[in-house]
Amino acid sequence: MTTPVVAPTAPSVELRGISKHFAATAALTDVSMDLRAGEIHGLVGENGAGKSTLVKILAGVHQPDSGTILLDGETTQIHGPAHSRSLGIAVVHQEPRLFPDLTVAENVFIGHAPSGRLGTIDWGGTRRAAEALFGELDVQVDVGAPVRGLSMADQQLIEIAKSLSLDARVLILDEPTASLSAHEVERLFTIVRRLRDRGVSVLFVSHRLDEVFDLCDRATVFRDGRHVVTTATSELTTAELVRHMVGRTVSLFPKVETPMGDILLEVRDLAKVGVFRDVGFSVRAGEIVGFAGLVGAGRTEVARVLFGIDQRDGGEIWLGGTQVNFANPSAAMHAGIAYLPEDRHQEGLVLGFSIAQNVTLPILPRLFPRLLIRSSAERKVADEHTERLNVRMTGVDQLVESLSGGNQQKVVLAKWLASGPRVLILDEPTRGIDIGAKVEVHRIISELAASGLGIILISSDLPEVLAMSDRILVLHEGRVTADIPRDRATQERVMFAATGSVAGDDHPTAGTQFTGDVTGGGLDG
Amino acid sequence: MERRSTGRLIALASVAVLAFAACSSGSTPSPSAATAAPTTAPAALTVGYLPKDIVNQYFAAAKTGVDKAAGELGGKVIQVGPNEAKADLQIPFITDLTTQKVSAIIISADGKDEVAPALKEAMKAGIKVVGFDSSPAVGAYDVFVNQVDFSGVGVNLADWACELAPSCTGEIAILSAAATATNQNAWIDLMKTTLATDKYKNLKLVDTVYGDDDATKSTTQAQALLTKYPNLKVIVAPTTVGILAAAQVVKQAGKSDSVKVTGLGFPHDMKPFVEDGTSPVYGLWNVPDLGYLSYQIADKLVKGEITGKEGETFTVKGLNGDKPYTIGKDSVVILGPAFRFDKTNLDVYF
Amino acid sequence: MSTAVAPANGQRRWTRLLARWETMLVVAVVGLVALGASLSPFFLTPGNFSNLVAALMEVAIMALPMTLIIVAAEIDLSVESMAGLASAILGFLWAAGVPLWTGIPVVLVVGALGGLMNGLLVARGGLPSLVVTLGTLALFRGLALIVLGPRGVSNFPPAFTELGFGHVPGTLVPWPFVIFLLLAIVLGIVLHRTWVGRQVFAIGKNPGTARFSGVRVTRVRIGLFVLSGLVASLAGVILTSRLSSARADAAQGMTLTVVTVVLLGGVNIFGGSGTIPGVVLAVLAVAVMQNALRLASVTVEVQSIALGLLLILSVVIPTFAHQAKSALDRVRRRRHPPADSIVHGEAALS
Amino acid sequence: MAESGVTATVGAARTRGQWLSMVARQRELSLVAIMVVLGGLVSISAPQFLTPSNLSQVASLASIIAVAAVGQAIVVITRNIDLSVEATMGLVAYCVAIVLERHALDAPAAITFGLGLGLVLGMINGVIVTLLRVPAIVATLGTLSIFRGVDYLVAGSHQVPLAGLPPGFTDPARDSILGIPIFVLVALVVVVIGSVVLRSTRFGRQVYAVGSNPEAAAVLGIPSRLVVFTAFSVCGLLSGVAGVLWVMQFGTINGTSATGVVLSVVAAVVVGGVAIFGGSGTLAGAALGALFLGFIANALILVGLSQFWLQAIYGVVILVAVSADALILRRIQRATAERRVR
Repeated sequence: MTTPVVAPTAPSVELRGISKHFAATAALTDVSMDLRAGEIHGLVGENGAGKSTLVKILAGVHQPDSGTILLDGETTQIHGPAHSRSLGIAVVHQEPRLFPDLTVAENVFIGHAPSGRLGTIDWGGTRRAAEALFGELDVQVDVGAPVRGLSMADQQLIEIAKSLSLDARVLILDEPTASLSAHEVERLFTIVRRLRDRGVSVLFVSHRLDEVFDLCDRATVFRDGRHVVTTATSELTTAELVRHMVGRTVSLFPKVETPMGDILLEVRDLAKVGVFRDVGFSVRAGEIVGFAGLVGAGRTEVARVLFGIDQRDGGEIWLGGTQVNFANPSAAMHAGIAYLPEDRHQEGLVLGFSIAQNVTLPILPRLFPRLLIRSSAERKVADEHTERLNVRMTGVDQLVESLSGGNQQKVVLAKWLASGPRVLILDEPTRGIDIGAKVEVHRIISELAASGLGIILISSDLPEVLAMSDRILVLHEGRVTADIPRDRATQERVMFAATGSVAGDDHPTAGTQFTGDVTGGGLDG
Repeated sequence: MERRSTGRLIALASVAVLAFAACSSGSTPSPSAATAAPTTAPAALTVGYLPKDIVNQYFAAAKTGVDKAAGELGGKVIQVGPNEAKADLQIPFITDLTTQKVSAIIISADGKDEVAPALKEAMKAGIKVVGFDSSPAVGAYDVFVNQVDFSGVGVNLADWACELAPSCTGEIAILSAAATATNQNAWIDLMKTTLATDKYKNLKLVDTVYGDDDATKSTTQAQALLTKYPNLKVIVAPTTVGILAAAQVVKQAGKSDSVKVTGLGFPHDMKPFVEDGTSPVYGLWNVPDLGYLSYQIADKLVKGEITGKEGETFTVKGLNGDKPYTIGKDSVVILGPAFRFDKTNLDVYF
Repeated sequence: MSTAVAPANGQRRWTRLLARWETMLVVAVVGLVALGASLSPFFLTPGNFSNLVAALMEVAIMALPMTLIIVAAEIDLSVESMAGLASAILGFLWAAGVPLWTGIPVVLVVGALGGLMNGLLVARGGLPSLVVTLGTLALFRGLALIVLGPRGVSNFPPAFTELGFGHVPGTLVPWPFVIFLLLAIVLGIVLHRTWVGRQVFAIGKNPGTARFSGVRVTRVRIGLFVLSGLVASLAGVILTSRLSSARADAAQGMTLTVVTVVLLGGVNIFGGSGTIPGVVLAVLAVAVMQNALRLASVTVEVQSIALGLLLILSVVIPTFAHQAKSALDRVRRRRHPPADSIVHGEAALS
Repeated sequence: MAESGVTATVGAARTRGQWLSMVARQRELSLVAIMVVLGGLVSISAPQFLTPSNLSQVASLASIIAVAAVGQAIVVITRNIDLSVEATMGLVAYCVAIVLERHALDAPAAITFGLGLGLVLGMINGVIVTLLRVPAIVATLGTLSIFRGVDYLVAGSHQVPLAGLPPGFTDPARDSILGIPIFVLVALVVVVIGSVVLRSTRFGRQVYAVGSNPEAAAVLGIPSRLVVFTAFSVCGLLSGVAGVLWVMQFGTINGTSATGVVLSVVAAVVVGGVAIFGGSGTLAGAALGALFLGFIANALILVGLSQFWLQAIYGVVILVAVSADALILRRIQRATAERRVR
């Protein structure tokens, strides 16, 4: 399976025929790969390819259903996180788990701080040890300062220092760059390379292919929980890698072609300091505009401004020919904009409420101008929209928390349809819901478009964006780097644009700027 | 880990309960607990005793007199009352006593106007109301038993201050109860008028502060006085809480020789300070007698022997040298003069 | 800590248990009435019931807006001081010759402004309401003392006193109780029957979703604090009238009772659930208990112990019922997992 | 290039947030500074203010609150609160006084008994919060009225007078060692020991961890409930100490002793810069907060400003303190946000 490779050293971690199932779903099927001392090994793949499951198995969170793990040639069972740590495996997560009020040094050594006489913590020692660690990483941090106020990137460095303090032989970086700026990424890489040179074997899980090429000695591709290929990055081109990753056709509901109406929403030179700028595009009635890009590229942030949650720092928003400026979501709602947020539980639903109560929450004032709620009327509205989306439920009085993820998402959709919007913004509408529900949601989306709504579809699931969108807007580091019409949209094109390296003929719309710098790229999950 | 800690918690908890029992056994049984539910129909005389608050030992002392009288006359006493001297807390007890159709209520009012409406209701319901210590508004009681001749106290306070200040000269200050307290204010006014007279011209009243009859506040205020007036000679505290606090502060500040304390206080509290010369002279009326007289009057009112009209007279054996009391203006009866405590009568104790 | 939002998945059972909680309260009230009747022959007299409620009305009235505030996962500790400030200002104005029909509106406006101050600091300033209202608890009381000082103002016209102490003509129903009932009905409808109330619940359960659903979270929060301040000042006016005297220390220490009553009414301290009927029942329960114990001459200390125990039990019982329930669920889920877990498992993949 | 890039970024990244968080961490200093300035201003109009006798009196009184505030701070750092402290103090104070008056125990034994009782009451809170899962604010609101009720029950209308205490028992309230009042020394010892424990022991760090990020604490396998229970127990113990000091300070003890103190204690904690939502704050800060409030009280009386202003000023101080905390926190976070993608 594994192709012969340059690196001479013996495998420090070897996986043989690992399989893992969650109930009916197969997460990993007969996966074999190896990780060598002193190499950086890239692990890439789409949503649901099984990367995280593999990481969790190594971290001791999950136990494989079958297959064996060898550490330095010895068959090993990883019983749990603690055990995994003690075996010298350290995982740095995308979002570090640190104590904001404690100092850097303490966060590094929490749990295993050097203790002086009387078993008290030897702060001098801790501090020196921490400084030494960061010294090795050649990073200057005030180890005496509390973590609160440090950037995500700095916090990751602390996590890495932590793993060093446990002198880990295996360092797993799980999408560490997802929320880092180019500069921070560069710094991270410098450090990871140093670790590699000190003989640590690094597993680098990422969606940003260029990073994989830039950093990794070898790369392994997963697809649908299966091992596709492991090869030296030097023997690969981005195009090949992508083909390995997305070499499948997803059975999505075919988009119905609908006649476009007039321009509903137009955005010019929209800007928010430190987040995005020069964003311009337009959405027509019946049109689905896809927003592709990496996490942190500014897609959600644009949506929040359009919905009046955040305030813009510059630019214009035109809705149906009149310029608008929303002080708050309710203003945006009244103007006919609806926003299905990314985080279903924190922003989409009130879990203690019934389906009906959730559906009517945004429109209560409109529904009951005389303050008093008539539950008959409330139910009627809820029934109407939930039936339209055929939510599977015992009745609208059922509590949403008892619904499956897919049906919960449909309730959120129903809630926004009930507000009778002209423009509907969908932020990751199918994240974390099962294929069946996914297909249904897609059907609903194109039906809505067909009924004359303008739709903005923010999604990190590239096949989805490609299948659903009439036009795809690609954001990269807060700027629109491409505006690709459906007929010319291919995964490669979008992906290149998302990395900032646009193929020549995709001209961004007026007001957007083309940026040549190639940092971060590839798909995002 | 969790399980073990849980076990430990339970263990500790049980220790807790035990040690706790230890405390309560080591201490007094609540006297108020002693007067448990005597709420059978009031054939015999049932009297509600309602002090300003049930934690102040002044009223505990007064109650001994009330109980004595009740014992002699074969009546029943229900003590009720708030644990804070606040009128809004006192009112419900009045209404409840009314509901219970007690024969009479003996009350020291937390606020003369606050309690008036409730007391009037009670009187409408045919209950006799005897005020003592601190008067309800005129018309909200049948008889008010004044513990002492007010003008007398005013003079006394001035005299004692004069006596304690070397050659009746120097700075004196007053530490009173609440700035709203009716009695204290009356006494202080009378004291001031007395000080105005020639005999006291060398006494300089530099300040009047209020300790709200709260040990803590009184202490703080007394300390402030000492700091603020380095050559203060006498602190006059016409309140049992205040005088005790003042005496303690002076003693603790080691100024027992330069600063003297006088006013109204309990022998029970003040004895040591008389002995060590911090407070050689102070006064008080006989508090148990005050309670005793109050009950006697309540009894007479209920039995119709008196009505509370001005000019009525009656005698109470063992009080006022068995001479008759006369009900004065606003149906006020005066217990008698305050008496003076000093080295000569250290044995008098209540 | 206190203002943290409770785990959402617990909410459903919370609400169900609350439904039971009210029934438990009803039982409690009935039980207490029976107890009272057995403890004292006077308990079931008509007059007693008006006394029984009258004693607690200021607390009861302030408990109503407090319910809404706690449902919205905030808290207002400053109500007692606002009531005191109201009383003080009213007295000050009256003493200054301002007629009541001007004074009372002024006082109510002050109350609303004080609430606005709390609201702005909490909703706009993003400060924890626990600390903010702790600050204004001291601040408002201080202002009250500055305005009126230690003196009490008490020469209010009888008509005004009637408002607090009198009864509805021909009945024994005290006016404050009427005000309480009206307010309870209005706020009950607002909280449980109007979309404003629905938004309050939404904010208490999940402020994020509420905001994303176009609920003007800041505005609602500010509104709630304004309401609380306004009603607190109204309570202050009623207290002043019931005591026929205005004092700066009026209503001191009432906040604890208010919060206790609200929690006793089954309102979740973490917000998101609670009912006005529950709180009304809690008011009755507490009023009956205190009255019964007073009539039985059970001393106040026992009452405060009983109150504390009730408060703790009011949380312990539902919590453990809830835990037992979820334990059962876990067992059931282990037997045959519902669709959710599969979905989440899949979600966990990427 | 990369290297310098590395060092540069981190350095640059921190500067702004750094001095702000430094200010945040220097609450103790700012309090001391304010007190010094205040002292100067007051002594202009009231020279007695800065006299040793006055200062030691103020400090002694404040030390009682300070000791209780230290206990409260520990509880607050774990994201809890203990409203029952004043009842604990009152009950301990009375029980100690009464056993002394009835010669049930001699002074040392009585003091030990008092501390033990405080510990036990703290444990009761701890059990209710950790085992019975009652939110701290509700639990301690309940125990506040329970403990106080028991206090009334035990005390009735009895008052233990100074004369009831063994001679010399109250001396520590005015005696001093090397010019430092004994109460102040007690407070200092408590603060020092407490700070060392919080700073340098496993438990101490767990206290902060539990308050700072409960989830992460759980991941690390920190026994949160045991930590919280211990915090409440310590708080009870220190309230017990405060209760004993109370007896020595005021001599006369009845059922109402220490009523209303909880406000000052919590205020001291807030003013001392302990975050009400846990995770941060120092015991020294809490103690200084108590001292600060004590100073203001005394200054007001001496300047002749009516004591009625005290409450209002307390309120303002609390509001200012909490606003300052929030402001600094927000600035730090903005400083971070502005370093995000651009």
